[in-house]
Amino acid sequence: MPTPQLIYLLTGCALAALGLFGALAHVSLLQRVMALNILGGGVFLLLIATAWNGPGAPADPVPHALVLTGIVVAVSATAFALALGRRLRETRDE
Amino acid sequence: MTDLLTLLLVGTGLLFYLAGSIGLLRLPDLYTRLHALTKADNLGLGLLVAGLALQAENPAAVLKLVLVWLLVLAASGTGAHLIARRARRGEDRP
Amino acid sequence: MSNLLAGIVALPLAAALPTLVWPGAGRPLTLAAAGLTLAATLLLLGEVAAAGTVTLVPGGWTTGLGIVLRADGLSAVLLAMTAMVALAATLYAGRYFAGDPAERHFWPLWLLLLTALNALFLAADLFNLYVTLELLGLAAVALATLAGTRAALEAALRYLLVGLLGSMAYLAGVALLYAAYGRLDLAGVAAAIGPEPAAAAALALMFAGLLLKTAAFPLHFWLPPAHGSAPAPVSAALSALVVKAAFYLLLRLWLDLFAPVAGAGVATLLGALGAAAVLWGSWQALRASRLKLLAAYSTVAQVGYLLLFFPLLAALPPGPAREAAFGGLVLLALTHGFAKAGFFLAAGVVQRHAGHDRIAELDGTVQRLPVTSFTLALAGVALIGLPPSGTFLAKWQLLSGAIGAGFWWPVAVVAVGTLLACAYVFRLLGHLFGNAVQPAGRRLAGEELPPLLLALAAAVALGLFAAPLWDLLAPLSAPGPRP
Amino acid sequence: MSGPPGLLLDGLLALLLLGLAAAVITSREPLRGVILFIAFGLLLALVWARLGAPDVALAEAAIGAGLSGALLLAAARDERGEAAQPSTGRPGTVLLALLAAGFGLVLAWALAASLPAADPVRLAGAVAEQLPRSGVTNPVTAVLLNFRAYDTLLELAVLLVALLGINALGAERPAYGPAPALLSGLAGWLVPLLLLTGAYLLWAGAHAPGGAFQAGALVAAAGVLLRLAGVRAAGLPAGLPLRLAAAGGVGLFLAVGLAVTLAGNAFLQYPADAAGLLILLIESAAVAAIAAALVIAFLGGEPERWSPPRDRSRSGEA
Repeated sequence: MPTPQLIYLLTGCALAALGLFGALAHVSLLQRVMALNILGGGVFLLLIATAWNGPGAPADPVPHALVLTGIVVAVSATAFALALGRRLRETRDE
Repeated sequence: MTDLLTLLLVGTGLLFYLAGSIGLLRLPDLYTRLHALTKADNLGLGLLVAGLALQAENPAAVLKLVLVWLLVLAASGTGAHLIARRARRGEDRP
Repeated sequence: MSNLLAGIVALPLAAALPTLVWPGAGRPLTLAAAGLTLAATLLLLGEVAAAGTVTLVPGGWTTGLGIVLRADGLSAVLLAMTAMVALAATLYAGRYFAGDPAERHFWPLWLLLLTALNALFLAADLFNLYVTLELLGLAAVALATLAGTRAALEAALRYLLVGLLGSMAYLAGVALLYAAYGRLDLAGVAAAIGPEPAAAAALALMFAGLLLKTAAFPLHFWLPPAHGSAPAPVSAALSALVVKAAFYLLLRLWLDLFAPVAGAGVATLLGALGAAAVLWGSWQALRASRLKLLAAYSTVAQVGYLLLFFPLLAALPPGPAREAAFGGLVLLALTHGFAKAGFFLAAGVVQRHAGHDRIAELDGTVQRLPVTSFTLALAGVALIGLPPSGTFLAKWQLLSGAIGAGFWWPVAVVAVGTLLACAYVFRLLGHLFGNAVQPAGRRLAGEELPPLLLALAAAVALGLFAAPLWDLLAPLSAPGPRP
Repeated sequence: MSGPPGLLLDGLLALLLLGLAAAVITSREPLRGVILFIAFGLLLALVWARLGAPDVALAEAAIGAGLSGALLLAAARDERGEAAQPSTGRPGTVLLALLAAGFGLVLAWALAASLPAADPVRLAGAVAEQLPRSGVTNPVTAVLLNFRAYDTLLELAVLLVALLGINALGAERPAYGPAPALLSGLAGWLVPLLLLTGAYLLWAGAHAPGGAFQAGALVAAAGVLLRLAGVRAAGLPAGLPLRLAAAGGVGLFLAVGLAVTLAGNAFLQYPADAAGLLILLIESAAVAAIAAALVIAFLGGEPERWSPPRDRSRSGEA
């Protein structure tokens, strides 16, 4: 396995683990949402690093498309979660 | 010859970045930090762009590089202005 | 190739758009779309009964490059159940939301939820399944917030975060499988998969994610508050359909994809979780003080029964005994879908009539709401598993299979769970059919019929007319890749 | 670029990513965490570029770091003044850390066992083979809008659900006060530039990195900038046109997908000679829908312009 791929695969695993920990350990919504995004980033990194075929060689485009989809899904979920959090805070204040 | 000039320009640019970063970390208050950051970064980026422009393959690439620099100039200038303004207003309030 | 499969997804999706552009047209459009979707799923059921499986690759590409949509007996019956429950809940929701400012938000989200369910039951591609899971999760949470109370919003937020975590675990499994086998279509991966670390890890991650979404014990903590505080038609869909969709995917992956890796240990673990869920869920349902909370805990228990089938199926070799057990499992899922939807809708009627759903204060409801009280009794019969309900037949298959295979612990769990179910249902009925006189509440003509029909389907129709189900499902009970 | 200097860059990027992720997760102050998260997203975009995924890099910078960042900043602003809750030291933290570490190790173990033996071509071969029939030459766009177009259709539906869910939660945030002249001035010439770049990315997506999602994010960024510069409407149209734009992404996609079935094709099977044009058409509608959804996400609730009173009374709800 080429070294850059190895580096990024390991980083992906570590990011996923960090994100999972953050998502479970936190109470603050903001940090939970960011942790879930980091978890997602780690999983995306696994996909993109797997698709890499060395410098200069064309990469596998399918994981790229999957990750693009994943990014849009992630921002949708982030936006909705933050709006829900805002509404919940307003209800608490009432 | 061009390569040497590129090396010189990029090297100087990096020095400005280094100085800006040290300034950001070491200077005493927000205004001087902003000063270090924006001024050094804008000049540093300008030198980088000039150095890279010498290596560009066609005029279009040079144009793109210059555009990048101009955009960063405008954005960081405005950003610094907003941050400083905000901080000033914060001080005015008792 | 059958574009009918795409049509079943496209119908509710296409109807969602005008309901959001012209909010006033929500109710008639949704009713029309729900009716047409039901017709389409029945058509598909006919095609599947004739041909076995129906597939479609949108775009017309080769399998592997394109996404595969695929319907077999299992997906077809679940689609039909979904369409029927959805139609009844749509009828009900038209009355429930009338005059409510949340109505204009309800219709498009409701149709998008139905889109997600249909898409999930038809998807035969690992990544497409991820997208449908996310679509389903977000739509479900958005609908759950429509109640607008603080409790509902808190439960919805937790539901959302739990769902996202589950999807991410699932997606991590997909990444591992693509890295190892280079395919995303179920059949392609299933053909390549072997007892290897990548497959085992993907199994662990995907099952963990799906168990979280199915609310399997001890990952059920988010379900009762979310299902208990959502608007009644939404609760019905969440308990009857959304949880079932995650369970369906679990079953599908276990049968079609992970057969070479998932040994008896995995099945036993799932069964053990199921046993714990049956006991814990039933006990909590018995202690629940609110009607909708009772229904939600009962869902936790019913998911447990579904999981109890896994060790049994794993122990039975392909053949008539396994086919019988598999049919029982699907019948239980279907019956619970109808019964729980009917129960939640009826609970909504009671809640709106009385202004609350505290069980202890519902004495004598039968005098004001005879039809709804009868509906709750019928749905209760189906939840307990008394004859002639579909649950009775299903539990019968579970018990006879378990005794035949020499499994005694599921028998004990089913016996205790059924006793507890009797207790929580009769405790409720004792109050409803009590002698006290309830003050006259809000008149709710027209809301009582849809839940009654659902409960009748669960308690009578599915039990008496379930035989064709076994013919439809027989070829699916064996594990392994499908053509 | 490979060899030692390249490796140094990779190692540095990896360490920075991990450090930033850890800092985001352990940060006690919401605003600080968000800023670190934005830096994390930008670095991740660099990694995508480094791994030969420029389309993903653009999307990550624009959406993952940019718009998510703007959403998070706005949320952090709402939360200002609230006491930060202690995050570590709760009972079970050690257990959670073990669980998370186990998760990471399982991933690494599975990949270490499977990758050396796996065929590195995967689906890339099939994509390369069918690319000439897809109507575009950028393989990522071909996968997104043709080979796996059905995924993208449902993904637009996900975005729509998020928008509807946000709308259902309540009204938009109060608008910001008048902006300093300098910001308004910047917005004045940056907004047209953003729109121009968006249009370029949409067009270029057929043959070069770019496409509907990157373009939509840039158009949305223009809306966010307008809002920050004190334009209350954030560039959104009012009433019916806004709702049509929001629904149009899925709507046109679905219409094209269903229309081709009338000619006996499979759902979403574009005629080969019209594929390029149809993809551009679908993407154009998608850009408007994505931009509308993301701007509304930034407003944090249903915009006043979604259904103006005049419009509302006409549609029959009192």
